[in-house]
Amino acid sequence: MIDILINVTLLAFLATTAVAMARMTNLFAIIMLFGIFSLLSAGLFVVMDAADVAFTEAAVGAGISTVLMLATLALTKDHQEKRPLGHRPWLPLGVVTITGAALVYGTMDISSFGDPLAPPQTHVAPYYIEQSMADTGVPNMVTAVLASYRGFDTLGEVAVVFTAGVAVLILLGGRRKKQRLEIEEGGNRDA
Amino acid sequence: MKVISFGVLLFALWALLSGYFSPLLLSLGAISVALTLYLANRMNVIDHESYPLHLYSKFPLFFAYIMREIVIANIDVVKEILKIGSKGISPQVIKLPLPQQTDLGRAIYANSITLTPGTVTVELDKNFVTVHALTKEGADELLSGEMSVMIPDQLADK
Amino acid sequence: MYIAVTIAILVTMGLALARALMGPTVYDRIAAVNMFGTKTVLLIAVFALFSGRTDLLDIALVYALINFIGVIAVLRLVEHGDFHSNPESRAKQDKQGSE
Amino acid sequence: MIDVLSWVLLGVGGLLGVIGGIGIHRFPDFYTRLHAAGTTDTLCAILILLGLGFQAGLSLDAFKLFLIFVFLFFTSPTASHALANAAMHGGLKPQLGRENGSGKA
Amino acid sequence: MEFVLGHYNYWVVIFLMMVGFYIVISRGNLIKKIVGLNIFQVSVFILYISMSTVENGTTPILKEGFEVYSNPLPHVLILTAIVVGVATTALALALVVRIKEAYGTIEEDEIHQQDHSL
Amino acid sequence: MHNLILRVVSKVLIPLIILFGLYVQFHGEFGPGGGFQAGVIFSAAIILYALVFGLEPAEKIIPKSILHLLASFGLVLYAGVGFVTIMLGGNYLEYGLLGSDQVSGQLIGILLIELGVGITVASVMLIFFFSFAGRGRP
Repeated sequence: MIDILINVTLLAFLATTAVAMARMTNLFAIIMLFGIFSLLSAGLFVVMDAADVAFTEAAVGAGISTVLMLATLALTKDHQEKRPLGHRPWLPLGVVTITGAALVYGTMDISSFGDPLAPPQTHVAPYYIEQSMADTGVPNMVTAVLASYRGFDTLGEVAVVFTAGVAVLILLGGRRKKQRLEIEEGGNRDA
Repeated sequence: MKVISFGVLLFALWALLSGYFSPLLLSLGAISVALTLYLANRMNVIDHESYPLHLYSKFPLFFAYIMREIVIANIDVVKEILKIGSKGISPQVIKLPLPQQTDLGRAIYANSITLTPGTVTVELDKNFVTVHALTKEGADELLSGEMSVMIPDQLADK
Repeated sequence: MYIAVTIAILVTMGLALARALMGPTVYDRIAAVNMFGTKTVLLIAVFALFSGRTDLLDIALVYALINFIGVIAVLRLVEHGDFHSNPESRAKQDKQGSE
Repeated sequence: MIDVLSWVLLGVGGLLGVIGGIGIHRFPDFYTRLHAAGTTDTLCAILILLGLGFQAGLSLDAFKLFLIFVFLFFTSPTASHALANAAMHGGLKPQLGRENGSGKA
Repeated sequence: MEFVLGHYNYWVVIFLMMVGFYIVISRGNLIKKIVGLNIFQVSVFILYISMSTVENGTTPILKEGFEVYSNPLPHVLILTAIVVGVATTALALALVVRIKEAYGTIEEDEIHQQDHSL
Repeated sequence: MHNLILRVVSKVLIPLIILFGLYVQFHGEFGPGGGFQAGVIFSAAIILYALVFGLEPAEKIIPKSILHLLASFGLVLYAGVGFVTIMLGGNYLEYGLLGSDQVSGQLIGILLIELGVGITVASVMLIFFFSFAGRGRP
């Protein structure tokens, strides 16, 4: 009862925030709302029993993501989004509506929320839930699957994070060249 | 000395957070505390300001006092919010003298002002604190200087 | 009773969210975000005790912490416009440094 | 007995939260709203965490609740103050009442 | 009614996804596009976690007194996806910063204009 | 953020955050947590320090070269555990061989690779923050 209540309310909040973000043009406010959006989804993960995911989302989404976006805003110094002149909202809106309708049609075949007999619940999950303690001696099944059963996968993910770090260093690590930038900016005005 | 007592404090915190007392986790705890101490030292954040152990005797009394103040002041703010067809609140900006000797005392005073509903510290400098008050009564009470006396403030005897 | 408290917190969250969406100033939004965060911490704490999964309290703790850091980061950007200038710099201009 | 006390604390805390939420919509300008948001928040959090603490009993969970409380107790007024300070420096003027005691030091 | 209760979750997720998608395809500001991508990403996370939930289940951490646990596998996938997601977001933001430095703007159509005028 | 209150409060909070991050790191096996979360929380502590006390002092705590080294060290630690298990005659990342029996080996293996994950994630997050914040410095 209480979980359904929280669930529905948080989902409604999420939808409201998302629509507000789509409509706003002040980038600063959008980024702040994105912080709320992340925290809300973390709350939702708590209610849906995904403690570890909520943990990560709370730490990453509102903390690092927001700070990085704010830093980008500080560097680009564009606080207001410009609407393009020949803005036609109907074409994208149509595309989105059709895609959404197709996806909703797809949900007709998904088994309902929380169904213990749904296909995802009957494949490998029972093995993990029953055997992980005996196999690894770790009470937190998420850690057992993350580190032990799917260790290769996690190694790959860590490599991706590392690569992203290297790439950001290559892109932003050096000192920026002042003169060239000014020439470029002078050129913009002529264009 | 300061570092050791701080380390003991952190280790107690670890034990209470963890709730597992196996040798492996306790030794990991010791390593973690050591790493925290090392980093805190590098950051230069351990001093009498951040961990005012020398003021321990004054804190319980102060804590009780501030709790009482919070409750009393909250009732005022709630009344202000719920006043139907209110004749309008009259926010005030006032400047108070700061008798506290130490930065810690000043910070505690400023935070206590903020904690008691109806008043928010806006500006804090060496000798004065600027406060925004929701009502005239709240401002007058601060001007009487009653709270200022209660703040634990004492230069550390090094 | 848990349900009543949960509803109260959710209503407060909704009110704070409305303030965050409406503005009008940037500071209003930040204050609303801060309040929203505090309420979510309480929501998670209530849910943790209700469902008996007290390990969830760790998440509430992280939440409180990250919320604070987020607010400080936003304020820092509003005040200075960047993250690299010396935080003392403004203090000296206004002559209110606190040595 | 303890149960009743904890429910009362929880109830009052929740109510206080809602009133604070109403406050941020009824007050006229940013600074007054900050009073409603920042400060009723504190007592609301204290009451709810205390109520939950009574439910948890004397255990490690109660300690974690206490830690959350300490966190909020430190960070909440600090955030409020930093906000007010930033707003004042950003040039946002507070609306003042009829009798302003400014300059009275 | 039962059908709605069992599926409302997925529908809200699809709505969120489409909002993100709309922002990505209809707006020209690069930072806003990244925010849109992030909304899309988070909604996919919610979709996965919704599928992992089991009625009356709890967090998949063994504890006495609980018998039904939700499916840990999607949690693992999403847990790593979140961190990888922030890493890729950071990479995208770094590219935006470089684009701003090179073109002096982060509006897509202005960038296109400059490319054509060259 | 020159202000005094923020400084005093941050001084109290930062060591607590670091310790909490390490707690999350080492209790990933028992409660929610693990390397990914711990790395992010740990970096959040240093980001808070940078926000309150300035970027330059924060960069002095962990010098750039060490930070870059740590980012690769975490990944090498993870991959290295796999190679050690191969040396011991098993498959890649077969933790069971690290201890006297299957379960204790698993515990050691998981602890080590989580540590690797934590180190890499924490240093990469800090690299992100320092690169973004330090860009555009005069």
